[in-house]
Amino acid sequence: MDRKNQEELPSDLTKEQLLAMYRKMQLIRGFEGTAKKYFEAGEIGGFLHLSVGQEAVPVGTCSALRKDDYITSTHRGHGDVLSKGCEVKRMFAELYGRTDGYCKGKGGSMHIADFSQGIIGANGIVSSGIPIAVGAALSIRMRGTDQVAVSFFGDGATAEGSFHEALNLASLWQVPVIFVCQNNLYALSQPWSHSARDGNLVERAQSYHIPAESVDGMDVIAVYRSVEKAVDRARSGDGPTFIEARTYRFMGHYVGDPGAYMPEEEQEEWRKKDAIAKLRRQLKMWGYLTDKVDEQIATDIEAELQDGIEYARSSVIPEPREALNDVYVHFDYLGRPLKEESNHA
Amino acid sequence: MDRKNQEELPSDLTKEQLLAMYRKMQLIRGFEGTAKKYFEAGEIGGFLHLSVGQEAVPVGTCSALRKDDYITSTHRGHGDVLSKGCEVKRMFAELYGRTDGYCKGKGGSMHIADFSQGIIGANGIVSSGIPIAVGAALSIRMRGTDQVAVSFFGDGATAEGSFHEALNLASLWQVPVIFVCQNNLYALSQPWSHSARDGNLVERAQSYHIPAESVDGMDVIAVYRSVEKAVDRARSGDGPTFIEARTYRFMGHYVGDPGAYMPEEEQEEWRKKDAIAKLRRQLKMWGYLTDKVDEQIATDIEAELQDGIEYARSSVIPEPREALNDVYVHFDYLGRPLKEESNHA
Amino acid sequence: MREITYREALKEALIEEMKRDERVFLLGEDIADPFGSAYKVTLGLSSIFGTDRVIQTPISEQGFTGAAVGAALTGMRPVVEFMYIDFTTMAMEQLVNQAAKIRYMSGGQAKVPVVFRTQGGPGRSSAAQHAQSIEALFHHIPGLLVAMPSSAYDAKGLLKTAIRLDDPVIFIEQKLLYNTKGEVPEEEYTIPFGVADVKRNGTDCTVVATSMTVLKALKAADILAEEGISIEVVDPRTLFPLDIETIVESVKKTSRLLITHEAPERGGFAAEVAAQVANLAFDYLDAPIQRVCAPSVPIPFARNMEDYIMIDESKIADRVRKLIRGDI
Amino acid sequence: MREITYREALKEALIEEMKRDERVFLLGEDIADPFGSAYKVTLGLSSIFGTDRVIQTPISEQGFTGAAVGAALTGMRPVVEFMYIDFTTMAMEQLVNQAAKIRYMSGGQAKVPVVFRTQGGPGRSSAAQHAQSIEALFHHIPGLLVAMPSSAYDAKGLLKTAIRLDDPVIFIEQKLLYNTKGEVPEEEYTIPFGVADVKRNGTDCTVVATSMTVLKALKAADILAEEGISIEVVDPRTLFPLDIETIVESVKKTSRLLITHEAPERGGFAAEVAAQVANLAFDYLDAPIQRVCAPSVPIPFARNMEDYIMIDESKIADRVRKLIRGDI
Ligand SMILES: Cc1ncc(C[n+]2csc(CCOP(=O)(O)OP(=O)(O)O)c2C)c(N)n1
Ligand SMILES: Cc1ncc(C[n+]2csc(CCOP(=O)(O)OP(=O)(O)O)c2C)c(N)n1
Ligand SMILES: [Mg+2]
Ligand SMILES: [Mg+2]
Repeated sequence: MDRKNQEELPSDLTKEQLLAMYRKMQLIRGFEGTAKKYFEAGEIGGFLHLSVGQEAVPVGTCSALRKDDYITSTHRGHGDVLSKGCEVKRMFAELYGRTDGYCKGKGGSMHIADFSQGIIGANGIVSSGIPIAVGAALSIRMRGTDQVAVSFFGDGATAEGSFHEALNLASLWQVPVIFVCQNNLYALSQPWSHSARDGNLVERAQSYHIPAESVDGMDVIAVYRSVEKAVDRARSGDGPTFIEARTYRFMGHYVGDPGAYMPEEEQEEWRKKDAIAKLRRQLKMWGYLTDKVDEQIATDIEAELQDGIEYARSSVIPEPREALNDVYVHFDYLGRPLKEESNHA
Repeated sequence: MDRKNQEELPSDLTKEQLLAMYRKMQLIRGFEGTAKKYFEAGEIGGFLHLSVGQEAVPVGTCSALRKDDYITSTHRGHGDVLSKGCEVKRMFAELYGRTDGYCKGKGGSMHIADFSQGIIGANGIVSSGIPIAVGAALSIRMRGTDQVAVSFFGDGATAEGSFHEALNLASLWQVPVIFVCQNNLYALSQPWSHSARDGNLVERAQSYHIPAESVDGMDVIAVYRSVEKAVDRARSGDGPTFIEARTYRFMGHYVGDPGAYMPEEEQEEWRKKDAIAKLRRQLKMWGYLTDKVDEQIATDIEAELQDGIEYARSSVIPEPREALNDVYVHFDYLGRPLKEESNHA
Repeated sequence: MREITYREALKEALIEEMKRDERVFLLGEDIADPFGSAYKVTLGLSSIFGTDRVIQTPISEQGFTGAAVGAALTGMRPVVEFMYIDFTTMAMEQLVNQAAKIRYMSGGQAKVPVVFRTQGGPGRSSAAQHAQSIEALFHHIPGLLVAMPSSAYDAKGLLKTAIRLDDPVIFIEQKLLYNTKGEVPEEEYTIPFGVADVKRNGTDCTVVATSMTVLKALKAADILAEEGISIEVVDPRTLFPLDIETIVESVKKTSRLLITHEAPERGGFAAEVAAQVANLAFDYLDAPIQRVCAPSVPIPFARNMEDYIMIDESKIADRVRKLIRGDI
Repeated sequence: MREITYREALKEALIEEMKRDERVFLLGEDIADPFGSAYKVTLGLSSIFGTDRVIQTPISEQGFTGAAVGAALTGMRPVVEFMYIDFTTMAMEQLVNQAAKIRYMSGGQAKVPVVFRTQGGPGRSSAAQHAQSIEALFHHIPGLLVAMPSSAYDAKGLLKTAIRLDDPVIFIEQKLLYNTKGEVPEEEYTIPFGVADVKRNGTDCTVVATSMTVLKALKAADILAEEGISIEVVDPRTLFPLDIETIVESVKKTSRLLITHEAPERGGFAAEVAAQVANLAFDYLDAPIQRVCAPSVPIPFARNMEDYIMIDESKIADRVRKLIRGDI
């Protein structure tokens, strides 16, 4: 990742693609800032895990994916699902617990899913999306399509047995799954060195005979290229890939956590690597972005976010009784058949 | 492990030690043959997983341990617990479900434990003894003794998340635990290649920064030396070690399984490597064993086994009601305090 | 009608459903030939359908359960085998937090059509970690369905239904039932979830029994019949959905209720039945509600101790007699 | 007497027991300072006792649960924290097959003195994977003890006892209770397991409540008192061992029983209480046994939906009124 390379005009990405990435990163950051604001104002409840600082990872990743590819995400999933195609307004509606939310207000921030776009679920349980993505990849292979499945997860998740089992199965089955570890150096309050001694994830993944690399997670283009290669491999039937994207969480674990355990200097240092600022610099250097366009993007995003909030606020509040629905396909929550014929046919 | 080395008279092991190893391996094989006989005769119930072929691993390992060291074992644990100090007669009594069995007939073959000798349990659940051993090692460190904890487990167990978590914790905590994987090339009916693709356990363990090596599990001296080194490291506070002992199960998964999935040639090949035959050859070559002594050993063992069976047969059959005891220390199974004072003091 | 074993009935269900719907596939440890699974239910299937549809997994319960969930979410219909119900605890997170809840958390978007087959129960000196009856753990979790067939006929019909349902099903077999035989028609059939089967009509006491204890209850019924006591044996077949109406109707007729299962009494399924009846049929009850369940202890190894805690016909018959004599 | 919070009470218990017995140590995710655990119960403890006794673990529930069992078997007395009860499912194998059964399987040789602290319950829009009440899963498992304190006083006294017991304890706190205050003496005390506390005396109906619902039942009692209805609120404090005598005594006096908890109704702890009373106090009951529990659905995110399924005083009061009117 030498400096020169980074400054060179990419030949594999068009201006439109690069601007779309830039816009998406800005959108995610804006989304989370706005969510934080209304969370602190008491309009949004539950937990809010922000991915501010990490935007390059999901944006770079999903820029290499098709709509029919799958992703699984985590508690810190706003960036992942926005990158894969979620709309701001329906996300806000979900955070507001409204009927127009992706999950009709039943899921909230940690459980956003949009099956129509291959977003098969964020997850409140650390690491549990990983084997699910392997299963999606198995399903792809069995159905004979050329989709791929991507699993996003954090550094902390790599200490879970589920991570290990998932990598091992993917390696054995050689299914089209891409493991994208967003190593933001913290698992809640615990630094990476508490999750693994001298943790080298590339080595770990390679011990399963899975091709692996570590990329600069603060460089959206680097992430894109790494995932692009993995996608090619997966689509051509060459099995799984592991990618560690080194990144940083600019905030505490969730809104409300001051992050007292993150050294000031470390924070400073990483803020200097901000992926959005970096891409802005590059785009300007390459003549792809003027101040005016940049401002326009900011304005557009601001409008989109404000519209989103309005949309959420005015979305119908679910009937409380709605809590009882959607437990089963065929039965109500008390086990009474929902349709006569559906029970066994 | 070149041939020459193997033939050289070991300077680190006395004749007595070597004969003790030989005797123990014979004892284990005899024990299991006898157990099989009475199992097939219907005197012993439950499951019987024989370790015939693998004797060098536990014997080599436990020869490097002290009585106050800990082991955890598996469903295939007869060899492990006999090596650590269990007596034949009380083992048979357990297999017969009698009062004098190590577990008073409540555990059976898969759950033999003798806390007085650091045998903190065989285990019917694949891989679950591994983190338990790490906890024993943590306890050693906290109590400030120089004991070590050894976890025996199979190749199949390495596919479980629990294995991964245990190695990771041991590496982080640098506790005195030794992981001894008895890689007998099968996990029930599945060959090692079904548990891990191109599985290289040394590499896997090293990815946790745990010193690791693979030894010939059909060579008791090699196993002993490897464990001895690991024990030294552990006792001097240098943390965990991983040892893969390559071995083979001469029989099916349990008594009753014909092992149809094990290729004949493979079986043949491994039988030629029989550790007991090998050590006998060596002992004779070194002048440590005469045919007469060898016969004497066989006779003694036969007698010990027969006595053990008699002991088991004549041991008191537990009262059926005894099934209700030993659930809690402080309460009976219905929750009634067993002693007034014990509940909260 | 022809008689086949419970094992054969299950295998037929798998074969028929795999033939009917190519999205159905099997996943589990040691399920392929020549071993063909611990209790031989899947023996022969990999030879028919190939190892692409009878997928052997390493010992990774968490991993393959998650993989089954992922496959189910994306258009496949996995049928997973846990060799022993005791091992489901390894995958409890995926079962409880994922399989059971994804549909709800996604606001009804997702379907999770996966069947988790497993077997439990004592009776073979398998000891504490290979003989549990922990159906209550699944029964308590919103989002899961739980089936426990007691006969070959029910096993086949319920398994076929389980595979066709779009909800996650915990399908619990019993190790001692595999060799039991029963009438199973040649023609295709399915059995709806949530419909109890009155295995025997009676008038003096309702006995709700599950899985293995249905057989014991039927034996008890024979014994009691000779004494002039007539019990009605109700097999709910699915613990959830539960056909409480059939149970309540029966209690209204008999005025007495005994519930029996192999699982430990404390917090078991019988408690739920008792609680529902103590609410819904309170005025019809003439006697205290009885449970004949295993004592709440782990399963001991020795056969005589294991026998002691197992449910048999005499335990059921004794309690019924007492109940009828008013001797409780 | 001084008043302190439930959180402070728990922390005092930990401090006192760690001072009293150096074998006691803490193990869990993010429990050390400065973070001091998700609900701040352990805040400050690593500064007092050092990170050798307040051991932070990576996110490895299976691993550290197994490690705690291993440490307990070899002379230490770990107190484990699961950040959310939902995450215990990750370690269910170690809890159910190991911690609960090793003593039994070893024929009584082993002791497993380990406390698994965790917290559960809805009320903070934490959604389906961070707000469950799955105490029934542990309550059903022979070999485990289960405590659920509802007050600061009980929290401290029960936790101290839990740490001293040689049996594995699942100790379940409630996220909304941490900030509640109650009287706690300065002097040391412990509370025995298996002794219910009658939190309020009454004559018309017995209300058995656990954890958070004890507070709701007490509020309901106030409301009902104004209407001339007197309820007795019994808090078992430990689900197992269960002080069924106190409950039965109460029912004999009031002739009516309602059980309430935050967990889903189907197969919950209330069913066990109902089943026991429907057997032991059948002749004393004047009305059907009632359960006021959460409907058996996952916990929804939106506050209004979450509120809808939560237990509050009016749900309890309404049901008591109906029960007394004979309107069930
Ligand atoms: C199984 C499980 N254990 C613990 C938690 C609590 N928890 C939520 S997020 C988190 C840290 C996760 O760290 P990492 O995987 O690095 O993701 P990040 O938060 O950094 O995005 C923890 C411990 C959880 N949700 N699930
Ligand atoms: C968690 C769990 N899954 C599955 C099993 C069933 N089972 C018992 S032994 C075994 C194979 C174990 O293989 P390995 O670890 O190599 O040990 P070996 O039998 O070869 O000694 C299996 C699958 C089990 N006991 N526990
Ligand atoms: Mg992280
Ligand atoms: Mg093996």
